[in-house]
Parts: sequence; structure tokens; C-alpha cells
Amino acid sequence: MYSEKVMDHFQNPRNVGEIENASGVGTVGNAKCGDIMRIYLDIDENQIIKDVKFKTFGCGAAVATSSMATELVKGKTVQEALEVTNKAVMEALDGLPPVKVHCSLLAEEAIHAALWDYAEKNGIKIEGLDKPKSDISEEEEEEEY
Amino acid sequence: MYSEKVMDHFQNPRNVGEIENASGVGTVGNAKCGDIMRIYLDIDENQIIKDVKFKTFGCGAAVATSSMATELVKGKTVQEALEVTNKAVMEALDGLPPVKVHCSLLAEEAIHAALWDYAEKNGIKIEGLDKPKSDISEEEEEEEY
Amino acid sequence: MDKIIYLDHAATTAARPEVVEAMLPYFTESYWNPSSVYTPASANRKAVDQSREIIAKSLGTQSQNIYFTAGGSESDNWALKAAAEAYENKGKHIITSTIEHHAILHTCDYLQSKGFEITYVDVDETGILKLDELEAAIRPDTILISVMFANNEIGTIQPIKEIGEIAQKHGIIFHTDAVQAYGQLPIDVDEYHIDMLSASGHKLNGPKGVGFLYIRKGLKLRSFIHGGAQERKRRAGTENVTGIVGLGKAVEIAFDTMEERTKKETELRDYAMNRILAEVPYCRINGDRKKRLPNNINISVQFIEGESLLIMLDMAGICASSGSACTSGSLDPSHVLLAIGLPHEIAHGSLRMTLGEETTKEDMDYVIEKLKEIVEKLRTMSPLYEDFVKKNS
Amino acid sequence: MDKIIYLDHAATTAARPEVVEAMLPYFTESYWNPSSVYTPASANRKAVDQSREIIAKSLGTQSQNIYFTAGGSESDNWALKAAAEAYENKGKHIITSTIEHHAILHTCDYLQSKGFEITYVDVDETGILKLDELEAAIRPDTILISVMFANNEIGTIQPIKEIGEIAQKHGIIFHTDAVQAYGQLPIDVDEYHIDMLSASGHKLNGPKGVGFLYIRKGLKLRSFIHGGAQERKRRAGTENVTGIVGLGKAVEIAFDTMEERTKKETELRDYAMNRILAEVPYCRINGDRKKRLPNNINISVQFIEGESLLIMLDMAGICASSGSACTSGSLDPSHVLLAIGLPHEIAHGSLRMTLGEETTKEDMDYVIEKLKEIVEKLRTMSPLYEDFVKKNS
Ligand SMILES: Cc1ncc(COP(=O)(O)O)c(C=O)c1O
Ligand SMILES: Cc1ncc(COP(=O)(O)O)c(C=O)c1O
Repeated sequence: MYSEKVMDHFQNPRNVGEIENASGVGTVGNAKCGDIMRIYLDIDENQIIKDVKFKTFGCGAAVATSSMATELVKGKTVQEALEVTNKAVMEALDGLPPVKVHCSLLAEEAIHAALWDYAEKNGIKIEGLDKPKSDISEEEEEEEY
Repeated sequence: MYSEKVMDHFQNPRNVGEIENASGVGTVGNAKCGDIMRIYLDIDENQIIKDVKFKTFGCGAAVATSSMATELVKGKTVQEALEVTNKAVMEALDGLPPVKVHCSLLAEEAIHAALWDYAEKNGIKIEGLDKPKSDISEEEEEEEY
Repeated sequence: MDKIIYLDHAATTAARPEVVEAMLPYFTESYWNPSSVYTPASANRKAVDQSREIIAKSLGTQSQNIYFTAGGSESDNWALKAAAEAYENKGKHIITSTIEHHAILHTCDYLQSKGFEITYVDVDETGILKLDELEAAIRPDTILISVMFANNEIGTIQPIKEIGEIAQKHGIIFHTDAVQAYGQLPIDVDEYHIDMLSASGHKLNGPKGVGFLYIRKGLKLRSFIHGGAQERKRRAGTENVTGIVGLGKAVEIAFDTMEERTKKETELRDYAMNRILAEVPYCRINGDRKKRLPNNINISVQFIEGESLLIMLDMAGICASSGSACTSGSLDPSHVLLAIGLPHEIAHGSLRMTLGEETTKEDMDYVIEKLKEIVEKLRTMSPLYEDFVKKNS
Repeated sequence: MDKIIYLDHAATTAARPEVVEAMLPYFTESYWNPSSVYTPASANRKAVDQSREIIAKSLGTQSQNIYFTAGGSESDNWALKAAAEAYENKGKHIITSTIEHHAILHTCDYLQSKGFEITYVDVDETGILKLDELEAAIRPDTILISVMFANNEIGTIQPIKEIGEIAQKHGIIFHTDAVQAYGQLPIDVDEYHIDMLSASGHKLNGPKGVGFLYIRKGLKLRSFIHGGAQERKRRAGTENVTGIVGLGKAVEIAFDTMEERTKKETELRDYAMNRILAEVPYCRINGDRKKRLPNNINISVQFIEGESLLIMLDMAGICASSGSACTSGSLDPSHVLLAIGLPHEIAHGSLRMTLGEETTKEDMDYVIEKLKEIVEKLRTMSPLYEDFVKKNS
């Protein structure tokens, strides 16, 4: 069901953990769907993401997308991190099963939520960043027959 | 599906044939159902059935019941022959499958028709013999579930 | 007698050894439920998908359009009932033929009891649908045309492409019961404009209890069996992995061997039909001489009744079947033979022999000799033959 | 790892070697259609009847009341749809439970769309139907009560006899989905006042793609699959002889070995449940501790999600399943776990392990050790666990 990359990131997730006194923390998720992701960011004065950690309650895809998302934003600037889309995460994982696409959206949202928290804490405004939704709505797949 | 007796009478039918100048001939049947039976009787002046022959177009059970019915009436008086019921034919054959019960009725009717013909030809009345129906009505089995 | 000559391949066929071999591992070793998430189960998902792929390819379509069922009857029921339900807002009129299998006819009876109107289009004396009557039967509220690809009794092959074109022209869904044709004839669902097609595994040397329904992409048909999300949520029930694998293997072989096999069968069929016509007096061939299934022989033998004939053939080690549906507990003669215009007595005296690839010329020679003997014997006890002889002497 | 520990017997089981052996001759040698009239075919009619007899005996009824189907889902669909149709003049109200299998629930959705009204009676926190609510739900227009014998996720066994008595008292037909219970528990349809019962072969070491519906004599239910006259005209389609023979054999063995097998499974189940409760912190047993299927373990492991757990168990060679229906392409947590009152996060973290007769104590010891490791690993990455620890420190 999952690609080898997904399985690798699930079995050996990168950047699991917490950051004390993080620059920004974002938690998103949906108890009904069963996925909750929390991202910790350590951002320096040049708006570079020096460290990132995550914790995720969720399925294999949720864990793997969290892990991959943290890899993709690590070392990037805040602006660059903002451009890490769910599509980028999915591509980096060699794809996800259709029912699991929402996990990658969740990862994107978690990064945004952490960035929003950082922005709020520091009283800055990040171009192109909206207040994150606390919940990712589930979309029923189209039955295309 | 058929008892051994039925198979025996089907494979080796007794009394197949015609009787020239028979005392009575009866043909009954139902083209729709696919069974036609003809019975020839040779009856002497003491109303004893000296010989009997049959021809049947029909399934295995039709042939076997014809054969058995001729055996059962041979040597009997007209009155005795009248008492050979379809039940007696069936019993003598060790039973018939439910869908084939109508064949034994047909055999009974064929005997009656031949007796009726004999009675008419000789201007006598046989106690208890009605004009035969030319056709045996099919009864749908009850679905008993 | 020891040897059995099986001439009832239209009733069912033996599973090929390769088919059984393909199935075996899935009974006791790889027995997983294909929907399970653990790794071993993915082999079973793949096996199911591979069969689907084989079947899709055989029909010139994509595997997502193939839905596994428990056989031809379920496929027929599903196709008709689901189409009726899905399109009843458009209309409640359905067209079919007078010579369909009971899986279609009795489903139509059921739909009629639910307020649908059914038109039964007639066939000509060889069993071919009257296309002009079909076209004339179409109304604005017609939602479905269901005509079998080839008939199970007399083997007549319908002008499916023409029917498909008529259906398409009028924007009506076209279903075909291809239970007898699939595996014997090449079928391209797009070329023939077929929207739904039923098939059954045990008619083509596959296992019993498995079949499929092809449903054209875009048709909004619902489930017939509701429950789990199997078969793209359209047919619930744990997948019959062994059956599906066996079906896939059978289809693969049937299509690989089709050309050679059907050529051989056609020759043998024609040889036997010609000999019977020449050597058995007062008999006729039912169905079309050319547009017929390669393996189907159906004759009517005048003055004798089908069941007696069958029992006597059986005693000679020959398995055949009768046009008469006596076999199924009913006393009516075959609706198909009546539809092609046979009178009742003759309809009752019909014999179907359906060949298989293992049938030999020697087999058929033996069968024809036996047939001649039996016909003679039965005629000596037939009152109909007696009348005929007297009338003509 | 090489060895696989299969703990998903509720999903499907391996066919027993004896079952496959019993089936084999019917694929390639005795492949006849049981409805055919020739002599060889009568062996297949007998084989089918023998399986019917075995099943009838196992339920304390006569063989004429057993109808073969393609599996549990078809049986459930047939029972509900045919009863609804047959009795809709009496009323259009149906009662079922909140924890039924989707084969029942989705069929109820369908019937609802056809104008039937469905009442879903609740269960208590161990999953046992609330009998007082059942009785209160009965109305003059109630025509059917359908409650499963034992639940497929949490294993809870329902008070079937009491439900049967309530149904009988009110003159309402009672159907039970016994797909999980049949072969594990003794069932007497008369004693329990069961009017219809569904079962499926592959849950009791029989083949996939075959099952049956018991219908009490006198119930005027019609066909679900229309067509040929098979199964006393109530279920069309060439009989799946191999499947039916395999099912018969599986039932025979399941009932012969039931006592010993379920005793062993019950012990192992209780041993494992007790160890898990003692050794895995923050987990609970779902379902009733006593009134549960001998082979069912269902636990909720707090703070972790079911699919991750399953994948990690899979990597350790352990096949289990999650209460979460993620597996079937849906993202909702199990309706059964929600019905017994679990909050969503906990419902998502549940694990079902269903034992088989081949499961050993060593297997379960290994599984428990692995489970402990995995739970610990997943908790270190769980934000829910982090919050919990912080709150309580
Ligand atoms: C309780 C219950 N009912 C019905 C079914 C459906 O049975 P099948 O998959 O054989 O159609 C299952 C199993 O999947 C089940 O556990
Ligand atoms: C034309 C046709 N349709 C449908 C069926 C039903 O198929 P099955 O018996 O596999 O359900 C048959 C065979 O019995 C058939 O010949």
C-alpha cells in the first residue's frame, strides 16, 4: 500500500521529539480522522529554521509525511518553508495512496501553524501566511466509477 | 432421480406395440406437457383383459408407468382394471419424483380411455367409468417452503 | 460402459488442471483477506487485480470496469436490477428478447412486478433477433436493452454490434448476457457498444461460483450486494480469491487457445450435424447453421421425447441435454424452441450436444451410431410415429 | 522474520487441508452440473445435499431450510431485502443494532432509501444489546429484527435467545448475522427462535465465496437472485459444488472440534488479555470479558493510532487488525467502538487479535513482548502522550 520511502520514514522517522522553548509550535489535527501532528521550530534571527522536531499521532502516512515535512523545511528560511506544499511532501515520498492524501495536507498545515505561532510570538507578519485552520476538513473522495 | 423399477420398465418396457382390431383403444395426453399414451386392450366375452399393448411418447416416467400399468391390468376383469389407480402404478414402481406424478395419472387415464372405447364399441356401460378427459391438466406443485 | 462422452459443455465444464493449480496456494497458504493491511495480504490483492487485468484485456477495456460476482446469474440480476433502479426516473421500460436465459427472464418478471414494463422482442426461425422489431420497440422511456450474446440452447449468435449501435443511437444502456459466448468468441465491448456484460467462470473451464459483470465507466449503477468496500464499493463480500484467481487463469487460457480450439470444434460440429441430418430421418437442426457457437449442436428428433432420449444416451455413456426444461423440474418445453416456432411435440424432442476441446471425431461417430439406434427404438413405441406412418402409408 | 503469526481469524481463515482435499475431485473429475439428468451428475447432487445435511444438523434443523449463497454479505442482503419485500404490506419498520456489520448496516441504508424506517437499538459499554430498548422499539408495523450473534470487532455475544423470544412474542421475524459465531458457538435455531441466519464459509476454515442462509420453513421469502430453479427455486445459479462441498467439510470439522478448540482458545485469550492489561499501561479491553467469542481480543491502546500499530506489528511478522476501519479505505473510526462509548482518539488506537486453533502460548508471548516495545516507541512520538505526561507531572 505504501511506497518504500513512506515505509522508511515511518520505520525511521527523522526529527521525532520536542524542542524546549521553541520559536514556534503548531498542532493541527482531527480527532475524528485520527491524525494529530505537532511541529516544533527553532528559528534564528535570520529567519532560518535551525531545527525542527515533530510528534504525530496517526497512521503510517501521517508519521511519514511529518518526518518528510520536517526534513524539507530544516535549514530553510521561513519564506522557503512556506513554499513546502503538501504536493512537495508527497512527491518526496514517492506518492501516497489516495485515501491518505489528507495526511500530507495535515503536514503542510502543521508547518504553517508553527510558523504562525512564531510570527505571533515575535509580532511579525509573514507574507502569504494565513491563520491556520485548527482542523483539516475531510473531503469524501469522488466516486468516479 | 428414478427408482430401479422405473429404470427397468423404461429400459425394458413390457407390452410395447399395437393390437389389430383391439376391443378398445385409448389415447390421452398433452402436447404441451409432452406426454402422449395410447393403450390397446383385447377383452374377451367374459370381460377379461386377455392382452394389452401400449405406445407412449414421453419421458422415462411416462414410458415406465405405461409399461407398469399394462402389467397391472393384464388378465384382470374390466372392473378390476378400473380399480388400478395411479397410486397403485406408482407404488408398483417404488415411487416417482414429485414432478413426474402426472405421468401415473396419465397412465390411469389411458386405461380408462381404452375401457371407455371398448364400452362404447360394445354399447355397454361400465359402472364407475366416466368419459375420459382428453387432456390431463397440469397442476403447479405447491411451493411449500 | 466406462468411458463417458461429455457433450454438455454449455451446462458446465471441468476446471482445467492449470486452473486448479493456480488456485491451490490461495486455499491453505496465501489465504489472506485481500483487504488486510499486513504485508502478506498484498499478494492476494495483487492476485485479484491480475485476474481483473486479464479479463479487462480480453474485452478491450480497463480493469476498473470489471467487477467480480458469484456467477452469471448474479451478474444478470445485478445488471438489470441496478440499471432499473438507477434510471427509473428516466423511464420504466426495458427491452429484452424472447430467448433469454431464465436469469434474465425471471429478473424481468420481478421488475415487472415492481412496475417496470418489459417488451420481449421476437427472433426469427433461426433465433436471430428481429432488429426492426427492436428498433420499433424503443420508446422515450426505454432505459435498458438486454440481449444475450449467444443462446445457451440453440447457440445462435446475435448481431450484437448492430444492437449496440441501435442502443447507442437512442441513448439506451445495452447489457448482454455473454455467459455462453465469453471465451468462445472474441468480444470488444467498445466496438460493440456494450455497456454491461455478464460472464460465468464454470462455462469456460474455470471454477464454479465465480463470474463477473463488466460495467462501462460512467454508468451510475449501485451495489446489488451492500456491505464492505470491496470491488470499488460496488459488490460487498470478502473476495473469493481462489475463485477469482481460477477465473483469471481460465480466461487467459481460453483466449490463448480460442482460435485453434473453436476452429476444431466448428469442424467437428458441422461434421456431426451433417451426418445426423443425413442419417437420422425426420430430424432438424435448430438455430442458425453459421451464426452459431462453435460447440453447439441442437437437433429436434420428431416423434420422440427429449428425456427418454437423454436417458438412453446416458445409458450409453453419453452426457447431453434436452431443449426441454424437464430437467429443471418444469414440464414446459423450452421457451427458446417455441420462440423459433417449433410446435410443442417437436420442441419436446430436442437434443443439445455441446462439444469441448477434448471431444474427438471418434466420440461423435460413436454418439451418432448410438443416436440412430435409440431413435429407432423410441419410435417403435411412439404413438405419434405410429400415426405418422399410418397416415403416410 | 520468516514466521508469520496470524491473529486475524475474524477477517478470514485458511481452508483446512481436509477441506481442500474434499473439494478437489469436484473441480476436474466430478465437475457435473448437479441439475443435469445423466447418471454421473447425481453424485454432485448428492454431494451438495450432503453438505446441506451437515449444516442443517449443526443448527438443529432440516436440510430443506438451508440455502447456499456466495457468502455472508449475500446472505445478509437476501435476508433483509427479501423480508422487507415480503412483509411490507404489514409494515415498513425494521429494528437492528448499532454494532452490526456493514453488510447489515448498508443494506439498511438501502432499505431506508426505499421507504423503510430503521431503528438502531443501542448497546451497553460491553457491546450487549439493551433488551429493554429493543422491546420499547417494537411497533405494530415492525416486520423484522436483525441482530448479529456475535460482533466481529469486539467479539461480544448477544443474548440471542432473549431477543428471539421477544421477536416471537410480538410475531416479528428474527434474523441473526452469525458469520462470526457459526462454528465457534453451538446454535440451535429452534431453541433460540431464529427465523433466518447468515453464515460464511471462509470464517470457519472453509473456502471463500460460499456461505448459506437458513430460512425457517413457512417464511414466504422470495429469491434474491432470480433465474434457474436451483435451491428450491430460491437462489438461482449453477451450484458452486466445490465451494459447497468444502463448506460442508469445514462445518463438519468445526463442530466436531468445537469444544476442545474453543476451550483452548478461551484460555489463551484470557491469558493474553490479562498479560496485556497488566503489562501495557493505559490500555483497556473492549467488549465483554466473559460473553465474548473464544478467539477475540480487542484492546484500545491510549495515545497511539491503530494503523501505525498494525504496520509495526506487521514488520514483526504479526498479522492483526485495527478496530479502525482505515483498512477499508474509510477514515472514520469503528462504529462499534464508538457505540460502546469510546472517544474518537481511543477508538482510533484499538487493536483486534483473533486467535486460531494453531495459535500457541509462545506466539502470544512473542506478540505481547513486541506489542510492549511498539507501544513504547509510538508513544514517544505521540503528541497526545506528551500532553498527558505534562498534565500529570
Ligand atoms: C459479522 C459479519 N457479517 C458479515 C460478514 C460478511 O461476510 P463475507 O465477507 O463472507 O461476505 C462478515 C465478514 O466479513 C462479518 O464479520
Ligand atoms: C446464457 C446464460 N446466462 C446465465 C447463466 C447463469 O449462469 P450461472 O449458472 O453461472 O449463474 C447461464 C448458465 O447457466 C447461461 O447459459
